[in-house]
Formats: sequence, structure tokens, C-alpha cells
Amino acid sequence: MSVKVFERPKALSSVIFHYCPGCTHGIIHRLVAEAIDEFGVQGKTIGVASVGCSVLAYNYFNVDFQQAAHGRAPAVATGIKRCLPDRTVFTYQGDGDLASIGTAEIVHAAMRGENITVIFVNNAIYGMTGGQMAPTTLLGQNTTTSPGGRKPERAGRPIRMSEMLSQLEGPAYIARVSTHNAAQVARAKQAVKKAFQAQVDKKGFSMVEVLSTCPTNWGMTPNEALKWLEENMLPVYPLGEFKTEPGLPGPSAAKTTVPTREVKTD
Amino acid sequence: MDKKVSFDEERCKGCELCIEACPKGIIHLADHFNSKGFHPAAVTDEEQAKCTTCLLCARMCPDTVIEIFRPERVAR
Amino acid sequence: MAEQILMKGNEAVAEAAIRAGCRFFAGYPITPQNEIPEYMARKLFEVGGTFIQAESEVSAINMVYGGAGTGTRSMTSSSSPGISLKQEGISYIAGAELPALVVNMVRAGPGLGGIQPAQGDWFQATKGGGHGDYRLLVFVPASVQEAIDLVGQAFELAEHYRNPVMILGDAVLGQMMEPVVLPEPVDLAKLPQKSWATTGTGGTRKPNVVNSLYLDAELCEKHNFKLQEKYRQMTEREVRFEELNMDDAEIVLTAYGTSARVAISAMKRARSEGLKVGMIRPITAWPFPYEPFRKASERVRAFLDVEMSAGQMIEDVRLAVQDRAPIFFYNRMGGMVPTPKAVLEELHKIDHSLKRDKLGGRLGV
Amino acid sequence: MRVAFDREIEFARVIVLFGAFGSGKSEIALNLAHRLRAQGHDTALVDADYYKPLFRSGGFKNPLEKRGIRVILPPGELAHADVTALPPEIYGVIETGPNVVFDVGGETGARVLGALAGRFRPGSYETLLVVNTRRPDARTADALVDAAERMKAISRLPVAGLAANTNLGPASTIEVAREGYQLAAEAARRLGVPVKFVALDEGLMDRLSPDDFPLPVLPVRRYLLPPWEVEEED
Repeated sequence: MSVKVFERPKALSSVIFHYCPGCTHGIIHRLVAEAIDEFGVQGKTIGVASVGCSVLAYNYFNVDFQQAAHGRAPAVATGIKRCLPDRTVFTYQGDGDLASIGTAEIVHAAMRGENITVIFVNNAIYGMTGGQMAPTTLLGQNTTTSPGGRKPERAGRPIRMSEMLSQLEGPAYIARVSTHNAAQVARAKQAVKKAFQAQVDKKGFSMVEVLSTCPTNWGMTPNEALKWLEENMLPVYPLGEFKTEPGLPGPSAAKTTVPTREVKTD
Repeated sequence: MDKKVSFDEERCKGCELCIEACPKGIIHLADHFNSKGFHPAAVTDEEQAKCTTCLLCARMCPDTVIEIFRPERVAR
Repeated sequence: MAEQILMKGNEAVAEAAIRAGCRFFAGYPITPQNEIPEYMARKLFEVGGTFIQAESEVSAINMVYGGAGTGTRSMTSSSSPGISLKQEGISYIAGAELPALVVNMVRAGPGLGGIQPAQGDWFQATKGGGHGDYRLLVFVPASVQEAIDLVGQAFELAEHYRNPVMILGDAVLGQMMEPVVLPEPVDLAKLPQKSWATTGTGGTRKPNVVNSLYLDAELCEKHNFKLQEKYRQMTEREVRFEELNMDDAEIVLTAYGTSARVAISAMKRARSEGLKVGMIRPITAWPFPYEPFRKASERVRAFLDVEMSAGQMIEDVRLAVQDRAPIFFYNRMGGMVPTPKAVLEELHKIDHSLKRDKLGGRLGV
Repeated sequence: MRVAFDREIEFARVIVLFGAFGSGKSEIALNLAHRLRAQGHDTALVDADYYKPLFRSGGFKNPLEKRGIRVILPPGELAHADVTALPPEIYGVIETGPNVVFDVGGETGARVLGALAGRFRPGSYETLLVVNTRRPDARTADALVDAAERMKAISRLPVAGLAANTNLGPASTIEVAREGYQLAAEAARRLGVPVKFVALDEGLMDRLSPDDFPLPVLPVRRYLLPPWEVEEED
């Protein structure tokens, strides 16, 4: 007799993902669902889908979902969480959604320390709309709106959301992980769990930035894309934990911000 | 002997990430197509024995195609 | 009966919302409606609700989307430029069939305009504003008491139709004080359960999804037809208006909100001067009360539409009246409010011109 | 210089009216300014209600100035803006010059006072808390005491007395005013200050009997009417 040691998590539905072959969205969906299973919160979780390739995420999770307008998922999640503070609320957003059109929403949800978990999928390109430049597109990277490669004088330089947000006091946990091999995926899993742990422990905002591939719009086979990610994205987007509130498992990240002092007026 | 690694062929998109991840090199794409038109990943019956149930293929699979089984006595 | 107190329109709207069971408010400061979020910031936590000052109007309306999606009575308020920013979210709320209250205390535009009262947002409120074929139920109160009463109905109807409802006021309504009686607070425990709300499956039901995306055109059309059927029901059941002195009216004033109060003053003076002036005051801007206008157009000599805009409601009046009677127009804009005296002068002018010009007399009678 | 009207109410040169928003400060300010002027005093009115677009005492700049009352407002179009732009004349009139009525809008206006607090000279000014007990959050003596404490903290000025201004606008009655006066008197007693006067709609004055109120009554003309109630000269 043998025992099943790996299967589809309960929090994922049986619907087959629409993602292209080798797209790492599927891996990240599974990690989120595994975390929901392991915390035993499936019945009290509400996800927020964003706009991008993962727009249909609500079809793939066995949890309640709201579909948000482009970039607004952190605002929608804020509304949900404030009305239902004992539920587990997460957003699932891409780089166009979170780092471009939704920069105000993500910065302020993080600033408020909203007790939500954000899964930020960074694949350096717009997948849904057909391979346009993202704010996280690398210098020199060819996209349909940066033909000949992203040039800094025309389009600026890649935005590092994890580093930016870790300067705020609101976040309890911010980490960047990757999907380019199984060992990294295992690490990513730990980060996702830690992010949900932060929420369960009511420590405030948590975000995991997951470096991801887009084989179709990068024009590579899935395995080539993983190598491209490793060679080109890692130097620009270093992996690690940028902020870990004391009390969360693991060593606290060094860059914890100094809390501002409360003043009295009137 | 029971299978250690099994593939839900209908979910597989033939992306080959599991093939790259497998340290034993036992996964290949089948010659046949699934109903979606993909060559699904597979491990031959003979090569099942070589599987160490290390989970790496399953961890890399984006489509929850793979299930892993371990003999009961070593199951964690 | 509860005691009368003196309330400002803005704070009355906020208090009425709390009493109607509103437990989530997200907004962003903008004059002349700041008393609403300020009131909510003081009071909402006391009843176990939540107030958030969002980073922008865009975020505020999306927070309301999230809150409404949990089945919590949710609202936002703003003034014209802020409502423009909220249009995206309003369209999504309508598309996802969520109940919510949006209050617009209209100020002058376009652009930054001014902070004084205006009525330039009628088109935006009644004919879209956001994208897609959706409608809002739009109330246009003309007094603080009416605003209070309509806020209560707004939450009920928003939930009944699962559609956003707008209170379209203006800076005068928001800023003025009038004696009012507040309703008793609703008992939240007695409100109907919302089977569609995303509250977590509890492991006992299939997941609920709040969504406005329909990639399949056939399904999207079906969804749209379903919405349209809902809007048709609203046009059948929710039209509200007030008729004043219509029994013998020869000239019919029409106006809403602050303009209506001015018009009523003018009507009273006109009556005392022997002019047979009546009035039709829309209380719902959408659905518009076409029927009383159509009926009146078959027997009255003329209409005078008074607005603090370039003429927006008048398009609906024209649709109702067709060419059965002439429609005159008097307006002030940019934050100026018409005076009763000026409206009275218009009424006299119309009266004279109708007497002079035989063709301008009764048509169709 | 101290002034008195009706021989009964005596005020310091600078009268600062504060209180919860909507308590009727602007209406009282306009009435006091008119009365001071009618008694021949050199009078100025400061509208420090910077965030309210409508129903502001400063909206009467032209008619007030026609009557010889100086109106101190931010210059030009800023008078109609929702921005804080303290006009420099404010500093002058606090220190010396005409009789001044300060109309301070709610808590935001009181904050403006806090910024000016150090300039008020003891003896030359008095601060009156205007209270209308038919306003929300002002329905009990406790609430009035809280409001006074709050205004003191924000404006950093003491409360010298209360102006009992309980009314329901056009639905006002003497009974309502009397009920409000009783609450104001209770709050004043606890605050250790007097009720300076009762404000009463001028239309009710002829129905007033001598024992309605044991203190001076200021007849109040309603200036801050909604646009449809404004009487225009033909």
C-alpha cells in the first residue's frame, strides 16, 4: 500500500487553468491554495482577483471571490477586510495591476497596514493584453510597446515594489521569491505561508512578490523562460525577505522601519 | 507495484517543466495526445521504480497534473 | 413622534445613513460635502462600523465595492470632480450587481469649477457617467428632511434591486440647516440575509463570486438583458415626483433640488399675482417622471424649466412633452443660484408672450 | 473700551464667537455687528469660517460695508475659496482698533484661533460659546460642557460665557429657546461662567413675557437664509 503525499489542494477547484503551457501562475495559485489548506481557513477566505492574466482566478479557487477593477484590488480587499475582520482576505495581482495602474492603492493599503495578504506576480510584462511593457520590464527587454528594448530615457527604469513598500511602517511581511526551480518554489511556499501567518496573527499588511515567467510573450519555451528569469530578473530583483515583523517565524529582516512617534494636538 | 508518480493526462499541457525538474530524468512526453491536443507528461511503468518521490516535478507543475505516492512505511 | 432638531444637509445624510444601517463608509475630502465623512469619522465606529479616508476617490469607491460585496450596507460621498473619479467603480458596482449608496453634493464645473452649488451633473448621474449600459436609481431631494427619508429608502432599494443608488444633492442642500425628525435606527439583525455576499463559504456552500466580467458575448448579453429588466422594473415602480397647484395650472414650473425650492417661492408669488402657475418636481432623476409631464402637456400652455446648469433635465422634459407645449428655460450657472424674483419675471414674460402670440396658446386642446 | 447695548449686555472690545459647527455663530455675529454699529461703534466683523462655501457671515460683505461695518475676509476670490488664507488685518484688529466680532467656524475655525491665541490681550476680548441644544451632539448639559472643553483645548482661549441660541430655524418657538436656555444654564454653572444672553428669533420677541428668561434677550434677525427665502428689493 502507498499513501498519497502530493495532490491538488482542497482550496483549488478542479477547473483546468486557462494559462499557457508552462505559465508559472499555476504554480503560484497552488502555493496560495496550499497555504489556505494548511491554515484551515478555506471556509473563511475571500480572494480578490485583479485584471491581467489572472483575471479569472475566481474560477480556480474553492473560496469566495470578488473581481476588482484594474489596480483596485487592495482597495476592494480593504473594504472586505474592514467589514469582515475575522476573514482571511488576499489579493492576487500582476505587475501592470499592482505596480502601474494600482500603485496608489497598493502603497496606501500597505501604509495603513491593512491586514490583508497580497500575492504580487511579477513577470516583467503585460500578459493579458498581449505583451506590452510593464513597469517591471527590464532595460533592453523587447515588448510590443518598447520595441527595440526598454530604454531608460524613454520609459524609465524597472520599479522594485518590495523594496519600496518595505520602507513603510504598515507592512508586517514583505518578501520576493521566485519560481525558476523547485527549490525556489519550496521557498516561495514558505514565504506565502508566512504572509498568511502575518494576517492570521493580525500583524498587518503582507506581500509576497513572486518572480514569474511569461513564456508566450517572452517568446521562449517554458524551460528557457525559467532560465531567462534566473539570469536576467534575479540581478534586478534580488530575492529575500525585505521586512519581517518580529514574532513571525524566522529571523527578522534587518530593514525594519523605525516606528514614528505619536504626537498630540489640540 | 503501485505507481509513485501519476499524471492526470487531461490537465497536462506538455510544458516540460516537470521533465527539467526531475533529478532522475525519468519523465518524458507521451507520443499520444490528450483531448486538448497536448502530449502529456508520463513515466513508463519500468521507470516508476526509479522515482524517489522527491516531489520536485509536482512542485514545478503549473497545472496540478501530478500526484505522488509513497510506500506507507516511509510516508510522512 | 421624535423631537425636531436642526441639521445641516450633509450631516443629516450621514446620520440617516447610519440609522439606515450603513456600516461602511469610504471617502475622500472635497468641498462642499466634507461634513459627511467628518460626521462618519466621528460616529461610525460608535455603532461598530468602519470609516476610511481613502487615498483617492477611485480607491474609496472600490473600497465600497469590497464592503458592499460582503453584504455590509456601504456608502461613499463626494462632490462633482470626485464623482467623476468614482465613475469607474460605480460602473463596476452596477455591473457586479452590488447595493451601495453614492452621494453627490454637486458643485460647479467643468474641471475644478468652484465650490458653490450647481446642477451640472444630471447627465452624468442619469445617463451614465461610467461606461456600459447601466442605470443608477437617482434621488434628487429638495429639503434636508427629504434627503433623510430618501437615504433610508436608498439603502432598501439598493438591496432590493442589487444596484447602486445615488443621492444627487448640491452645495445648498449639503450646507443648509433645516429642522428635521430622524427615523428610528433599523435593526440590522432583521435585514434579509444576502445569499450572494462573499463572506466565506463556511465550508457549507459553493463559493460566491462578485464579478462583472463576462467574456462570452452571449452570456454578457444575457447579463445585460437581465440588468435592463431590472431597470425596466425601476421605471415601473420607483418613479417619484411631486405636483403642486397642477389642478388649474396654465404654466408649469419644473425644477429639482435647490432650483425647485426657488421655483416654489416664485410660484407662490406668481399665484398671489394672479398667474396660474403649477409645478412638477421630480424626486427621482432616474427613472424620470415622464408621465406627469406628458399628461400636463395635453392641457397646459407652457412649461418653464429652471436649472443651475446649461440645460440638462430639460432634455428629459422635452422627451415627455414632445411638441405639445412650448418649454421655456431659465438658468444660472457656475455656482450662482436663481432668485425667486428672476423666476417670477420669467413667468410674467412667458405669460405675456403667450397672450400676445396666439400660436403660443393652447396646443392640442 | 467696553460697550453695552440695551444697557444690559456688556461686551469686551473683541467678541470671539465659537462653538460646534452649526450652532449659529455666524447669525449671532451678524446681529451683534449690526447692533454695535447701530449704537455708533466703529465695528469690524472677521469671518474666520474658511471652509464653508455657503451661509457665511462674510457673504454679506457688501451690505455690511454699506452700513459702515468693516468685513475682514481673505482678499479677492480667496474669500470664496476653501483655503486658509489669514488676512493680515486680523492681527491688527486683535491688538487695537474697532469693536470686533470674530465669527469662528466650528473646530476648524477654532484651530485658526489657536494659531492666533498668543495675540489676544487679557481684558480686551471675551470668548462666547454659542450653543444650540437642538443640534446633534449638543442635546445635554454634558455635551455642552464637553464642547466647551474641546473648544478651549483647540483654540487655547478660555470660555468666558455662553450664548444660548437654541432654535429650529424657521420652526423656532419660545418653548424651544427656553428648554435650550435651561440646558445652557446648567452647563454654564458647571463651567463656572455665565450665560451671557439668550438669542431669540426677532419674530418671537413680541410674544416674549418678562419672566421667560432671567437675563437679556438678543433679538436675532435671520440673515443666513437659503436663496429662496432671500427678500430682494424690487
